[in-house]
Amino acid sequence: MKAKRDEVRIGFYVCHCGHNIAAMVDCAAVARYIATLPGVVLSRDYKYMCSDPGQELIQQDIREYGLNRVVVASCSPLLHEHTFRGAVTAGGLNPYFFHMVNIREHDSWVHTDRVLATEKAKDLARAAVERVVHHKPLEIKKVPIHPDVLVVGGGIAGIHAALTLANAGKKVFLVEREPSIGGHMAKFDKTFPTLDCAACILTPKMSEVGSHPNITLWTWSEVVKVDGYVGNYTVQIKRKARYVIEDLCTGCQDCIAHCVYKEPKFDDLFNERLGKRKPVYIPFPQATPQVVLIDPEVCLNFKRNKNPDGTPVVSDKCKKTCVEACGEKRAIDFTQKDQVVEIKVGTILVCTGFKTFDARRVPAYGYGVYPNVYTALEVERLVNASGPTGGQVVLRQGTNPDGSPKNPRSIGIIHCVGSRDKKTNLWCSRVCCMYSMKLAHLLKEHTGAEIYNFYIDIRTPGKGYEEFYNKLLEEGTHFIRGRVGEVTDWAMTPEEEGKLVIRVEDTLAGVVRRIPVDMVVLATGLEPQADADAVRRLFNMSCGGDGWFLERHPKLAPVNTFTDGVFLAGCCQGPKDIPDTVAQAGAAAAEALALIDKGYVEQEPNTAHILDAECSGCKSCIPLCPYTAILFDETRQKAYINEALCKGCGTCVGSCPSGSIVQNLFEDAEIFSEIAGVLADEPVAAGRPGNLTQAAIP
Amino acid sequence: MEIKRTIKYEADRVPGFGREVMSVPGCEALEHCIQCGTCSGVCPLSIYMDYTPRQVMELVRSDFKNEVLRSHTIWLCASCYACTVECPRQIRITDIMYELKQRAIKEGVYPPRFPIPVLAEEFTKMVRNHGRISETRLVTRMYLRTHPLAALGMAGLGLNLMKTGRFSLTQDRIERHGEMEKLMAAVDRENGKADA
Amino acid sequence: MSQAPAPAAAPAANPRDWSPRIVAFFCNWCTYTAADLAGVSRLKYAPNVRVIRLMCSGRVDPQFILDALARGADAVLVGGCHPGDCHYVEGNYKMLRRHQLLQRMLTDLGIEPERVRLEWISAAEGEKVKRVINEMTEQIKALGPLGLPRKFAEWDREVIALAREVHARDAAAGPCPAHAAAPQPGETVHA
Amino acid sequence: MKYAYFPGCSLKGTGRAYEESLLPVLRHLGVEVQEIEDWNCCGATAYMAVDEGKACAAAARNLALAERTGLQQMLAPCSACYLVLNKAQHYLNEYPAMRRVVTRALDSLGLQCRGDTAVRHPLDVLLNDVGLDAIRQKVTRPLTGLRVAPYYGCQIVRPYATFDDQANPTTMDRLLEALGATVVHWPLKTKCCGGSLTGTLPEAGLRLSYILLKEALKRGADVIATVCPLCQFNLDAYHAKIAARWEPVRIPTVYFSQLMGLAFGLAADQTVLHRSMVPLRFQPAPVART
Repeated sequence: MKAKRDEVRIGFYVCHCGHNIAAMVDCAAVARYIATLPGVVLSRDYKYMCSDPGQELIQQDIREYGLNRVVVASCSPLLHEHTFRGAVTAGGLNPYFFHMVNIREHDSWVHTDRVLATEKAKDLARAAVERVVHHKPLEIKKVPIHPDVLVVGGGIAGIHAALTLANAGKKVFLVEREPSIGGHMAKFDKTFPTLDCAACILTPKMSEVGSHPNITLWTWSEVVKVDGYVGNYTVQIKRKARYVIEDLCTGCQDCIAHCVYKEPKFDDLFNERLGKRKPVYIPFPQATPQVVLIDPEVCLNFKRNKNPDGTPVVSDKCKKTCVEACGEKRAIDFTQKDQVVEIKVGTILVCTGFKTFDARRVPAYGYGVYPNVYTALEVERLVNASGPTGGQVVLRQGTNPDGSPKNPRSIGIIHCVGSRDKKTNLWCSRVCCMYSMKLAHLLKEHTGAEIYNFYIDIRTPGKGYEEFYNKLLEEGTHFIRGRVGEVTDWAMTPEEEGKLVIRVEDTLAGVVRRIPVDMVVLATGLEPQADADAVRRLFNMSCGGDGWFLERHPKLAPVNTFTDGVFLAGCCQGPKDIPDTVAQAGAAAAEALALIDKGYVEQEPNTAHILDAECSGCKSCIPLCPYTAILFDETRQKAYINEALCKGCGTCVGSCPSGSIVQNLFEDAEIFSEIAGVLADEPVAAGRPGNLTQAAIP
Repeated sequence: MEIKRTIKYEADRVPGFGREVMSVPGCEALEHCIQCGTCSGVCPLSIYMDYTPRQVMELVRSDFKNEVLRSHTIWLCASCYACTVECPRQIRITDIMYELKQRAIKEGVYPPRFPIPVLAEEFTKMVRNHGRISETRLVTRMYLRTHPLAALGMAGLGLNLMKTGRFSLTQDRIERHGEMEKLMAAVDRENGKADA
Repeated sequence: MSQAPAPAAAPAANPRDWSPRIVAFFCNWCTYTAADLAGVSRLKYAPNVRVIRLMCSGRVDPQFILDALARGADAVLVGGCHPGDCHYVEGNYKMLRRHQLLQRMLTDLGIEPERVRLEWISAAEGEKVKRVINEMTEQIKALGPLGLPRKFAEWDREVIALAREVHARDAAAGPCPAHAAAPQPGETVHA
Repeated sequence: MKYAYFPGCSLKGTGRAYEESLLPVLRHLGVEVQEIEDWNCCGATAYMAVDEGKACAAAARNLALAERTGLQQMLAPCSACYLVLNKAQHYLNEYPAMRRVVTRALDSLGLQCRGDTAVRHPLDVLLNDVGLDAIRQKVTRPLTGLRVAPYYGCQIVRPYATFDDQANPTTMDRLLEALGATVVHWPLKTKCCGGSLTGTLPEAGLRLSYILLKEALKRGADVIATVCPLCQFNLDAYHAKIAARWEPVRIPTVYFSQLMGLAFGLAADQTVLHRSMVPLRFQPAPVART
């Protein structure tokens, strides 16, 4: 150990990061102090270490001063470790002769006392200097990448990403849980701010997905299990029974026409329950794939009770006019079961989207109590020409003087429902201002009604968005700045009779108003999917405190996750509009492509290995490894680690009773010297403080 | 036409007032106010207020102490807590109103003969002296101090209360009287210590 | 700490006043990232903790904790992913088991179990990093210094004195090969 | 089932009909209550407006006296008392400084307050402890045909409600239905009656009472059922003034406990309907029980 210490030549650099570090840490003092430590031949402070001149400085110093260890105290290693390892390599050293100290995120940014923050920086830097002595040269491992990609979720994000990848010649599996791809966008009538028809821009992409030779589209399917690691994932997908053989169905829909139910009778979920469908159905006319499915919950050919495994029981009680109508195609199969298929892919794109806020959670707005209170998504269907009313805006309750269903003459649109509220969701859902204005425009166009927008703040940060707001103002739509207090049906004045009354403070005028309307539209916010937490676990991702999937870094790695090879796109990462979603999907696809075309991934060589001579063969490590990377050689009675399977968690190392397992980059000697380093008042002498600790270990 | 200058100068502010209010238990969340107006929207009495509850929140936060303590708003609050449960930032607006009432009473800045603080004062006096409230007695005292003539208008009501056996001018009191006096004195003593 | 002794939590405090020294082992994926998030969010917390990054809380060898205490730490904080969220499936559970055993052992050694704390902090919980560190700093401040190195030194002195005494007595009583060499000062002997 | 009972000042004064009808109903259902000895005024909303420390101390004296009974649960029928006692407990548990002051102040009276007594409303106890089945069993004269507007007012559901929904409470609805009455859909069930403003600022306060009465009549109610002595007073006592200001909106307002007594077939001196200024004229017919 002592001899080694004499051989090391450490270069130490402390970064000012402009004022980010220098304002709270006396960088020069840190550099002066570190210079006094044994083994340190050079100690510098510099304004921006990550800049080109900063990196060149390291390279020059390595050559000029013969450095064989480098320590940089700057930001988080999660941000720039890679950068500095590159600089060290360029200087001619093995990149693992480097260690990084975090004195920005963990020090200057979180403390308020310059003296104490500087002391902390010295402690952390000293620990790194102690640690780096023990570093060894390591080889970067290269793992080949399977070129196929899994895209989870067939909304606009998944569709765009899948097409980008497929057009680049990659094989893509697109898995969607609903019977058709299209997601929320397929339900929209128009898109803001250009007002182009959502179907017109989406359906060509949907059919391209359906017919693309490189895309395997599995709808009505869910990912149930993910194993493996970047480049080599094994994924199990449950293909739920449709009771229709996909390959045989031509989408002629004769079965629907001939169903024993003459009229549609069951809630049409695609139309937000505003319309009805039959037990055999296709979710919407442009659905992709054009394949029908049967709902066993309501189909007469199934019993209402289930098998013990949850699968429906065929009753055979129905006349099966659908089968008759299908005729020679024989696509209907009541005995179909859920199937699990397994695929191998190298990368995964998670594009699982969002759900809309449940308006019932804000009881003051009367959704579910007053029939003429609608959610925005319901109104999207109501104004849609292919919607349940053929684009007629008619209310659930009330009639016109001629007895026809009532058309609203006045409409209140309440923004921020469920958003910006500590009791529900604190975040701004980003799209509600714009879609509310879009709906205001469409509703005015369809009905000529007076439209009131009730908003807290109008947020139009997008290309052409403020111009759209301006257009709405020109159209005479009323904008009232105030969060609505309540929607009620009791009248105080004659003109309020029979209306929904919105009570609100017009905060700009400074008066409380009561505004009677025929229809209330709730601009519900966006929320993580109900099962986001389960999905996150499936792909080993993280969620933010608000439940959205967490990107690796909001600015530098916005589509990466903490799991290599798993990427994010669309609203599953946070609320965003269609342009941003498509841009992000393209970015995620590009990240995946970059990985695939490189052909391999470099892996941190932080794997573990067993020192043969010291292994006692107790086997206690074997069940600890979650990757079954530890094997046992019966003839030699020794354990050994398959380094290809090892992920480098170090759990086995932490529990080996004989201390015979070594984790690269996290060797015991490295960690003990780091402990000693942060605590030492004096430069550390090599070795442990005493044998109490050893004696104490049972 | 009578015109009034409404501009506010920095000298009209009482710097630190907002912070002071926000440091009172229950009033902390005011710093998160986004001025959405939900409080005014749900307040059944906001239609009579000179400043809406939302405006009061902003005036407090911006240190306009005099405007706030002299406003009618704080006295119109009927403590129904609708604003408190609906506020999207979970600001306990009712408790802030209580705090402002306390300060207005302490500083004596309310209109003379204004019945609400008088009622509050008479109420606390009665609790301190007797431990219990005799409602008809309390209300009678309030009218005598504010609008003695209006009390005459209440005669019909008094008569009806008598008819239904609900009128009483005897003072109900706790048995160990003196305890309330002692308790309140002890609170004063403890608070004094904390201030010192 | 080179010149100044341990840092103090309160900004205005005299650095010469005692203030706890806490060593933390944070897992790379959740807690270390959460501490980064606390930094990015500019949350302010006590400057008493020195973080050592490991890939997983499962890597934390109980010896690391005892070594830190023996070298003068007043407390040790271990941070890992929430149960079920471990990047390596279940390393955090392994740490939990070791932690429970260690707590019992600390009690036996007469060290307050509060001095070793295990917390699950996800990558999104920057706020929790702040809360836990502040809480723990206050708690350890209340407990006072652990001072194991000083105690070791005392014990060393006692043992050496005792050995000398025995040696002297033995020498007076006559030669005895078993007690030929008494330990010299400076040499480390722990009971 | 036994509860420490905190009547509060109103139940001994203008709201005596509440106590006079509630206690027999509870007795009839086998619920025992023990009045807290030497209780004092809870402080109501007025005290909070003067000094919250003292308001808390006044409330805490009652909590301490309740703890002395050894009963874990405390019944507070008046909405203001229910709110204030709950609020004091929240404050004592949330704010250590407040707790310190109050603890020392109580010390001077030789009292301690742990702050763990559950402060409960009779509706909560009737529905969750007694249960609707037990109540249905006691109904001998179902209130068939009586259309009731259930009025919860503000302070039992806000802000510390735990036993019912803040926006749309239903405990009294279910109770009234169990008595055989018809519950009228009435969206104002948690709106404010005006509180003490009916006396101090009649223009503002009485208007709120007026709206409640008007809307109840409009929705076809025969009677308003209330849980709070101040609400009852405001909705019952000011009809002449309301008629003079706006329009006559005569509809009786009684306590839910009076309706329970009526359905249980209790004597007139236990339903005390004569205490209302606008009388409820409804006599339910007995049914033969099998």
